[in-house]
Amino acid sequence: MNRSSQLKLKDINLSVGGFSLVNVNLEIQGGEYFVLLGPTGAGKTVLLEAIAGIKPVTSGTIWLGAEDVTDRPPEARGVGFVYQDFALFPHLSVEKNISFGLLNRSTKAEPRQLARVERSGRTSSQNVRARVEQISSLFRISHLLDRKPEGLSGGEKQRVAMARALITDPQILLLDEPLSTLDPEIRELIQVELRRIHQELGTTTLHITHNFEVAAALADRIGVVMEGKIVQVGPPQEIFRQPVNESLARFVGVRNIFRGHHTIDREGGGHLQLDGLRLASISNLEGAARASIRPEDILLSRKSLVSSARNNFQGRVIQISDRGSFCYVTVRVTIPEQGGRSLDLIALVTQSSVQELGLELDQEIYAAFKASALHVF
Amino acid sequence: MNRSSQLKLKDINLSVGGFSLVNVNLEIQGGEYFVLLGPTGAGKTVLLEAIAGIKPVTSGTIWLGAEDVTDRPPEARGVGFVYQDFALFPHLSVEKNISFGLLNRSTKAEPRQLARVERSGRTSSQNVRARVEQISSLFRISHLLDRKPEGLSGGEKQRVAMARALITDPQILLLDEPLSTLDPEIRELIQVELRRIHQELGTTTLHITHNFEVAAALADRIGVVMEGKIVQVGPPQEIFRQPVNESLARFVGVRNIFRGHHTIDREGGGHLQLDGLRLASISNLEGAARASIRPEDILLSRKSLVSSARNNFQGRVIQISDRGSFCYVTVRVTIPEQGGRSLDLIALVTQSSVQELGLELDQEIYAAFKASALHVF
Amino acid sequence: MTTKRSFTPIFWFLALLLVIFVSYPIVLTLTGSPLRVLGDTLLDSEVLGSILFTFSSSLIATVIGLATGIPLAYILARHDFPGKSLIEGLIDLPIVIPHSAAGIALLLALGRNSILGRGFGLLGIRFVSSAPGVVAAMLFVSVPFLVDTAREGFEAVDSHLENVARTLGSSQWRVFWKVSFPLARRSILSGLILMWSRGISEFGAVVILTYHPMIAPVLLYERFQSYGLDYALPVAGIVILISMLIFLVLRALNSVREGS
Amino acid sequence: MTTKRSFTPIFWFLALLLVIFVSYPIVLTLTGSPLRVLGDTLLDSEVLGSILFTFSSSLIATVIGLATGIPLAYILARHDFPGKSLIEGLIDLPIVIPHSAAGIALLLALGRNSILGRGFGLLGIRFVSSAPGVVAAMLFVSVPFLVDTAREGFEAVDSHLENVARTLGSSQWRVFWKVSFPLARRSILSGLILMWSRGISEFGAVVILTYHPMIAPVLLYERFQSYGLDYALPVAGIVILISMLIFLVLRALNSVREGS
Repeated sequence: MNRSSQLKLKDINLSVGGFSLVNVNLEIQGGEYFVLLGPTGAGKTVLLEAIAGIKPVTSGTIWLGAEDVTDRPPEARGVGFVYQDFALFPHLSVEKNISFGLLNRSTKAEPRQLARVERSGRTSSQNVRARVEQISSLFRISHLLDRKPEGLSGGEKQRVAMARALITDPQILLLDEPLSTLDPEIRELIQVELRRIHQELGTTTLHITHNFEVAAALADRIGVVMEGKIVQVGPPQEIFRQPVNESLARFVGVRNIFRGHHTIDREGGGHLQLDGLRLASISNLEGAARASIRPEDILLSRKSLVSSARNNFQGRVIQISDRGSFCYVTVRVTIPEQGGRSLDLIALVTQSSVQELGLELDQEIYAAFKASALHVF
Repeated sequence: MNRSSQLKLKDINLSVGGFSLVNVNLEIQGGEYFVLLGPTGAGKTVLLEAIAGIKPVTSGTIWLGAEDVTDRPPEARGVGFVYQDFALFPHLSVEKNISFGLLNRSTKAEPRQLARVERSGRTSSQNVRARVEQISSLFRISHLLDRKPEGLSGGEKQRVAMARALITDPQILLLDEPLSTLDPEIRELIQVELRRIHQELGTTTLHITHNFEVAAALADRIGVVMEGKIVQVGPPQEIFRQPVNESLARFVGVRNIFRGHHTIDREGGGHLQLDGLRLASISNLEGAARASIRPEDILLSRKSLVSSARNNFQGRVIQISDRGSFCYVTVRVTIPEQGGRSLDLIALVTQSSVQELGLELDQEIYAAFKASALHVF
Repeated sequence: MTTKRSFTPIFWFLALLLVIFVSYPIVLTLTGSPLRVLGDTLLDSEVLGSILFTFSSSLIATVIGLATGIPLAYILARHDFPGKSLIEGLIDLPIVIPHSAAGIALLLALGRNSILGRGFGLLGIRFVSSAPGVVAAMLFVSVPFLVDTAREGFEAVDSHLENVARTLGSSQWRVFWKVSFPLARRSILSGLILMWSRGISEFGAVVILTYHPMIAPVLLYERFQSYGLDYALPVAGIVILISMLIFLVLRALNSVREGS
Repeated sequence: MTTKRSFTPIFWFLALLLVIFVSYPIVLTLTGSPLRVLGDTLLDSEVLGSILFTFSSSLIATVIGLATGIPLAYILARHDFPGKSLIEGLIDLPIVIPHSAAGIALLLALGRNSILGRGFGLLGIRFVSSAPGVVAAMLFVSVPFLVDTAREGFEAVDSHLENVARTLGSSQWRVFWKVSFPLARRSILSGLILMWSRGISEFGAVVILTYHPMIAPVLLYERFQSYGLDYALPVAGIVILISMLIFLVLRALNSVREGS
């Protein structure tokens, strides 16, 4: 707990195989849960391996805590690493896997750790056993200690890999998509557990993923990597509601993206001019602009609502896409002044709403959204 | 189009490796889009391979159209097969892949197909080319014909595999999780396309998947396989709303599952007695029963609603699980008469609703759902 | 297991010792005779004849290996049957049996007085002191390399491809020729190269079954026995050079073709 | 490519031809001498001595191969460097060079008048007509099998495991001994078995470097040359039987250990 260290990357450049990272600057606070979000193949894993000392950096400096670790070998950095495939040692029992980091240390490599163990009277086998039991009960895998990794489920493997990484009390925990190979039901449980463990141990954590929902559920802050660069860093809601560019907006799941012209009227109200349509916004941008609306921010109703929603359009249902519990409903808003030009709005509604509204193709419908839901960028 | 045949499986028993299928009986109508839904490892692929003639059945009979094909080799069955990995021939161009089924036929094997091609004047290379172009434009892959499979994206590979399977005009199209390796954005497009192609060609289709949303989006009817058996067959809404048992209910995503006692009152109204709580239902079952409510069927509000919802309970928010666009909100309903016993209801709400309702932990809230939303089984 | 001695340098040192041990004698032999002597040796009709005889015999053995070893490799890759591991063990035995013992065994099985020897004798084929004997000996000692390599190649071909091809109306023959064989081609070629090279390298089994007509390794031995190292050296240089060149060129061609 | 001739029977027929061709001579040799004669032969001190000498020489060669070939295999599996494909080609050459030419090359490199030969001579080690010569010849022809097999084994070990072990505080040495080596152990054992067997089978290179003291394959050749097939046959039977048994038993043990 007391070892949670700050991570600082300065001007990191990397190039391995087809991937490269350009001028990465990043600061992660001690104890923070930081999620690096980006599409598969954006070089995220390479960055983690560079922080761990497995891959060399082309240039730049890596600080862990107060120390410059750029030139240290992996065994002398004090990082915990969990790969997507968990990389459990297949020839060792779960117990031996977890205790690996306590028993197979090279003397020179871990001043902090050794000191820590020796304080409690050398790395005796009892001490090791006690430490393994302690971390196993934290991860609720005590009943698995005698098993080999082969027979374990994905979730169990994930917990073992986490326990193995955390038993050495690392300065930072590096997680390489540790949830992506799990079934959705298990993933949710493990997410809750990750949060619990992080609250309990407070280890600085850098978690990479391509899954926005995982990021939203876990992160204190999110950094988004696209094409080898970090394009935005901020709390989840900020990334989610105000993506800095269009490809990021698409990536985090915004479906309604428009290009238009944004103006400010005399009262200071913002308006996005869009093929003759005028959308109220709260932005103070002027000139050519893009804008997005999250599908779940659009309300559908059979009658025009008198409400706080400043944008309210009449349209026709042109597609209903069944997603199981939800539907994406596409509403085409025709703009008479523009001679048949139209704008498609995609709204996300629950199945119950579809039934309640009796939604069907070609039906007249009203779509409304607040000015604050229109994100102009 | 005219070749879409009925498929009939009678008392099929199969056992390959660790999997086995027991007494499978299934009838798929000509032109129907039938989805076989089940968890990974439920033996679904083995069943498809048996229908294709690749794996032998232990016992039972397979009819395709009017003919018993149980003992025919795969090349004489007239089935189209698309594997999860698409299994494109890596050494052949896309064009050669697609035309494979026209050029590499063994004379005895395809009376129907040969007749069909010969009617239009032998399998000349022009005819083959014309047929390839026709199906390629149907799948919008004409621009890929000269490429090798290696460079194609997942969606492109999927289309090529479909075109290759359909060019021989099979009696039935067998799809083995053809969407599971695709990115979510592409998957949606391909789903729309599958529907379009099926409407256009009308080929009888048997599609297996473990993904309920895919099944809901595509199927005319769904069959659910669990532990080697088909446990339920019916239209998507039926499977979704009235799963026949608890593990199926869990599998299709119902989160609220209760065990209680169901009674019918004098007016014929159903009630589920649940630890002192009384839930109105429209079931006419009596005795020990289980019941489920889909999370999106539960409405949350700050004030007790006067509405058509017959079940209306006051509770406290004990967990909010952020899922990106949505949240699962767990509401604990305490039952005073039972001395602190409580019932947890999980509701699915959009982020906007969370903000509108100002939801936070420990807050008092009302949860309501219609009697018809309570599925008793 | 101290950390003092560093890992990479020690591993490199040990590895280089081995590389030098293997390459030094070869380089020495190749450079041991003046170029003029090498040229003269190559033009010596006895030497040239024995080299051509060696290569062509091994080529014939390889063709026979292709016709029988590929089916065996395919069956071992695709089917499970009782006795499979017996056949797997049997087919690898020629690798481990001493070569002179293999020669004795072949002499026993194919000699003038053996059943097979008499049978083939009626067809005018004899295996002792004749070209067919050389081919038989080479086939025996080298075919396991083809079977093992081709088998790995077939195992690497996704059986889904074969299944799909069959649902598309192809018989097993067509599937084999249009899908399995082309996709395992590189492994099969590697196996053929290895088999041919291994056939060329054989000495012990051939020397017992067929001393005359002489293959190059036997000629080399004969010269060494009769005239000593100095006379054998240029022959050794030529033989090593040619077999090495052919092996490396074929292997390079095979990997280039893979790349393209 | 007609469908009339069915696929499976034809493939089985061709494959069985090959299996019979390989196994018939072996079976014939094993059963060619009465048991009593085999027993007497085994008790013949010259035969027994040569067999023990063969096996122990090959074992020493295999140990040297282990110490140098495993580092080479690991380096080839884990690193890319300029000249890598040259080393890959070099290390496989002994498989394809005619064995008698390999003998000449070794004689040239290690003979009495060579630089190495004189150097080792000062240490009291000579390679011509002596046990070290047998070991050197066996090492030369058999080490490529160990390197190739062990390399495949190392390549099959996920490098993520090594990376994680290092982040857990282990040096490269510890990672090698605790992770890489145990996980590649089965391949390494297979390679060692193959190398040992291949060493035992060598004849051509040894017969040139070291006729005396005689290894079993040379003794067998000598008896065949001096007394003919009938006298060589029981020796061949014994030699084949023992090398076959050892190979099959070791292989079976190795796959059993894998299973457990």
